[in-house]
Amino acid sequence: MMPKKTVNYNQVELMASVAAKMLENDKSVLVGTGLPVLATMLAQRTNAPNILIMYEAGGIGSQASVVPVSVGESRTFYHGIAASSMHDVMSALQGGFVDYGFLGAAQIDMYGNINTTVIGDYDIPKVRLPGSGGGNDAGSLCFKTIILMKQDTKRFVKKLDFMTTPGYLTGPGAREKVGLPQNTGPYRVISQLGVYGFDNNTKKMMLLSTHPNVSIEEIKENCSFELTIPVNVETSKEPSDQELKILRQIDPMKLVIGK
Amino acid sequence: MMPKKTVNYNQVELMASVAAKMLENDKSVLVGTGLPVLATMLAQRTNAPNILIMYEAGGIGSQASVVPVSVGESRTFYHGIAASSMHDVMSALQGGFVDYGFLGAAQIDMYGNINTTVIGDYDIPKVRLPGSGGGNDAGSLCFKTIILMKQDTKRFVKKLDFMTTPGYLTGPGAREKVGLPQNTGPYRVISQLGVYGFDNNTKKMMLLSTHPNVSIEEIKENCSFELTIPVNVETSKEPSDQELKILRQIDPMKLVIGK
Amino acid sequence: MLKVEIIEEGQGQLVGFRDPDENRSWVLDNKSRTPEDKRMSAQEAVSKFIKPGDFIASGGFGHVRVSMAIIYEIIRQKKQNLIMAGKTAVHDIDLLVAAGCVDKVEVAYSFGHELRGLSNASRRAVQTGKCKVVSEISNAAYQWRFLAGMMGIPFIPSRVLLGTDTFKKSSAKIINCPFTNKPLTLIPSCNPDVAIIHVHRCDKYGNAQIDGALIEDFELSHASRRLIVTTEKVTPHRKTRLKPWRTSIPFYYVDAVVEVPYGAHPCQMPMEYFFDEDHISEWLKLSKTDDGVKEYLEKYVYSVNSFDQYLRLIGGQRKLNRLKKMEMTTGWKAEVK
Amino acid sequence: MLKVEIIEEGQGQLVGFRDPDENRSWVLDNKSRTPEDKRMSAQEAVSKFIKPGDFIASGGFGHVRVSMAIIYEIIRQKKQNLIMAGKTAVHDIDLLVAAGCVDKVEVAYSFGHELRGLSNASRRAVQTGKCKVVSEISNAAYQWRFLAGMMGIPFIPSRVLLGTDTFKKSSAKIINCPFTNKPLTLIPSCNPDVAIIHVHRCDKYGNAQIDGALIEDFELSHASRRLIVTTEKVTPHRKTRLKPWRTSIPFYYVDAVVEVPYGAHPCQMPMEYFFDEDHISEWLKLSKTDDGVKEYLEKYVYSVNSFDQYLRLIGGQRKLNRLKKMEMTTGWKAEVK
Repeated sequence: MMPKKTVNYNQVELMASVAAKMLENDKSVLVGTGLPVLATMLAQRTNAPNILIMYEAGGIGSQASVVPVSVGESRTFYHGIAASSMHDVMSALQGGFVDYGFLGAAQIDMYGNINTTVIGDYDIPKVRLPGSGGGNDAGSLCFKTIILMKQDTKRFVKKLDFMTTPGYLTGPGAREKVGLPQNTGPYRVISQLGVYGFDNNTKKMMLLSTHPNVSIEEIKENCSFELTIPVNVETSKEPSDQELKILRQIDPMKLVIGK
Repeated sequence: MMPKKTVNYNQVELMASVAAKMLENDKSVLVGTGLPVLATMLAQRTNAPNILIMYEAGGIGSQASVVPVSVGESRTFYHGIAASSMHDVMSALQGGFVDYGFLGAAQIDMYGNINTTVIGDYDIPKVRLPGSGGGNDAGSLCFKTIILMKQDTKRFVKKLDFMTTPGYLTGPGAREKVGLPQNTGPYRVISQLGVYGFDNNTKKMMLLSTHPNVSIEEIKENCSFELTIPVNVETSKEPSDQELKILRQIDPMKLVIGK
Repeated sequence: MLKVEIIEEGQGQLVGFRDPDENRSWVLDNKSRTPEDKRMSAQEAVSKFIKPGDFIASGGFGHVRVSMAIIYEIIRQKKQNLIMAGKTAVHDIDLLVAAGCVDKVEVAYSFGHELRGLSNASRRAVQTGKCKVVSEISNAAYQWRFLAGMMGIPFIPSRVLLGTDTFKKSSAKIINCPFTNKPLTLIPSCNPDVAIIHVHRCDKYGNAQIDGALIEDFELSHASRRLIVTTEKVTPHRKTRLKPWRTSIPFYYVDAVVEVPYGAHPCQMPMEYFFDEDHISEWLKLSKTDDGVKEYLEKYVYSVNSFDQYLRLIGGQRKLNRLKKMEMTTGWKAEVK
Repeated sequence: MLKVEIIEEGQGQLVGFRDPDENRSWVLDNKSRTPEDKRMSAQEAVSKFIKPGDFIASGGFGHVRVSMAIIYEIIRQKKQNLIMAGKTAVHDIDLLVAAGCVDKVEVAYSFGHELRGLSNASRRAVQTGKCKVVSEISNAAYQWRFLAGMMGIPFIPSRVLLGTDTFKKSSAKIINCPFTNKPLTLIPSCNPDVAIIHVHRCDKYGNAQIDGALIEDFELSHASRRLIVTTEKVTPHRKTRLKPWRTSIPFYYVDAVVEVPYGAHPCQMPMEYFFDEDHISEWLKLSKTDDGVKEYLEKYVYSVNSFDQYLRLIGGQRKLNRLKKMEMTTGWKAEVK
């Protein structure tokens, strides 16, 4: 759902801008192709010039001027810190060297658990999706994961068709109980409608901000589970002209932004 | 004990020559510095030109013209196949890519178990030796290990002060029972007096050949355990002039051969 | 003494797993330590080393440094009932499933084309039951399967998969760790029957160099039983010996060396040539229907005899020069090499 | 379901082991992801990062590529009660034990000088109880301790140590494998407090390149809590970015960058300079007695302020040039680089 009044940006640009602002400088982030890399490269050019970009196939610290098309391609290590291996990057991830991780999802539940494997019955799927990829790894091992996804009632669901990647599982303490590393889990969810965090006590998804021109009603209408909605909800910042300019520079073919 | 009549070689040269002849062409061998590398480089220049030399620190397929001083030094990968890592070489070893391995020892027992850790009591040692090094790894994982060591009653012992590296442990089936890889174990022992193998049924050490001018009596006098002595015992071949020439070429400083 | 227990076992099929002793014995009997001239054609390599029912794994990652020359040859030879490692397998697996060569997959990432969207053909095959997903896993866990396979050990512990359906459909197990007493995932090793890896240069014996990230090809090449290396060019053996630290795949892991310039097309060869987006798009469009799949395979695979002929069909040297130029201008410059 | 049991536990002291969660949390709090100028003197690096009681590990192997500049500095600063990884530790551990800095060792290979014979000083210290061997291990198992440490997992399975006294004195455990039901050694991970690694070149942030075999320094550098890198030279940052595949230690693992030309002397720096056999011999002779040890340390360590002064004592540039020449002529030729 697009913002109602005419704006000079699209949903992808808005989400990239919102995500970029979440990244802190001097932190590391595991990035996948598409929106995550767009957001991270924007952050690298604005609020987080020292952000350490890691790609799962081995590219570390890329200074590419244009978004890589694939997680494994040569721009992921262009003028980089290292061009090593998945073993190296995944070990760094498991060892605690990666602060942020981005995830996409086809379905999410109130605890931030996500599905990227299958829609419908597992054995006779309605839609077979690509599976975990590095998603389960990022969701298990990054200190803070940020989920970027479209929001509607079929995607923000009460019960996932398949739990590919762990969020907070069944609630407080559940991650630690199954053996996942301490102090990890979903940090933010960014949809085309708003930004969500997780309540510290319940680990349930909580609205943090609505995007410009989006009402809380719309947020609720597009969510199948009960969303925690605090008294004060902010409005997400619109992307600045400068940000939009940068986004269009780093994605000149509009591969991610869309045409 | 030196051969009694005057010969144009010393014990090290004799042992290197005997060991070299055991190596087959087109096989791989894990080599340590000293006598093993001398023997292997001799084999590389005589009966086994394609022998694949592996050093535990990562040097593979070296074509050095002179013996390396250390297992990790640059000559271990001089014009080599790879200069990688201990992880790589030890993985190849564990994965079954290494046919032969050389071991040295301070003590050996009748099952080919060896000690390179301590002489005397473990806690208050008479002599503290270097420990396993890569010895336990080679002895556990190579298909065939060749042990090169001095022989006397204090070295060929009934009971080791410490079992650093497994031979056949307590006899047939014992290696497999403790979980060591199948079809591995000591293949030959070469001392300054003779060459030994292991009886297939008992896994006990068995005399195969005596070195030139060494009597079976001498062999027995210099061994504290009961040695299997078959009816037919061969005499080890003396190093040829050509072999001696090569040995002195590859060890021009006589670092291994001795002065 | 702490008690160790198996807390849970994944119910996925355990594919590509070998008892380490059994694999050692296979290696002893079958992997030659002799430096032999292993150069052969793609046709010979595939017919010699890929058998029906084999478990195969493809090097590179997604659309990057994939040995497409061998993928096309497998299709041309109509190999069947292959099981494939879906280790971020994209274009390769899509084609192999579409062509009916692969009918079982262990999935970390498959049936997608990253940014370019979902695969049409292989997804359809899964949704209609023609291709079966035998188990699920993650990317990290998959490459650790190869690490364990390379190391000759039955498993690698890890902290992924825990608490999810991905674990339930995997072939991993969860125990409580004997050192920490916390739950820990044990990821079973994998020694594929055949791996297919495209490299920048390789000598006739198989000593191979890769530029840029190794991705998981160091582990995969060392873990595989048979290894087909395709290479942009065959370099003199003496030259590979001059910089032994650049060799990431030594010859004794390699069974076939196939010289195929542009052998990754339409995928990217880092610092050599860019993705051929036109060709990938053509496939993505045609693969929307079974008829389209047939049309594609007929045109680009069955009716050509070699990769050279295929390269002429996709636009020949002119197109390839453009892809080379794109790779240099969109990222790497010639001086960097 | 198969029953898993701990079959046997080694009785050696478990040193350098961290619960992976505890280590992650330490890494989060202490390892900066900021590219900062980390250049400092050996003196500063040692005083800042090495504390009494620390578990330390030295890179390289035997007399090859060891950061002797830091070893001498540790002695000069009279650090005490250090525990050391005897991972084919030779000259370094011999000096540190002789000087009374290290009094506990986990031994894979220690107290020897490879071909040059047994160590006199450190052996004496063990035989008289001044230095205690807290556990035994093998070379393969030791580097896998670092691999597990780097991977953030509590152990790596292996098939070494089984059936021996080395196992009994180790900190490993044997279980029956949940996949094969065969006995399997579990080697505990190791995250040393400090590692000390000498490299060929490194930029000011710590992005380091090593020529030749990496030995176990890839794993060790990634596993260590603190990492002091000494380097033959500091190279411009932009230059290290041009060949990112040559960087084996990225900056975020590094805490100090110390520029020390000839910093491995009297050890070999592969393709740079040869072993100084004269100096090693001098030490081996002097270290036969406690008085000789004192004499050596007084002359080469306590009475000099820096590694430069030490280099003058051992023969200065003339000697160093000879060692450079020897390395080139005995093996590598300049053109190879």
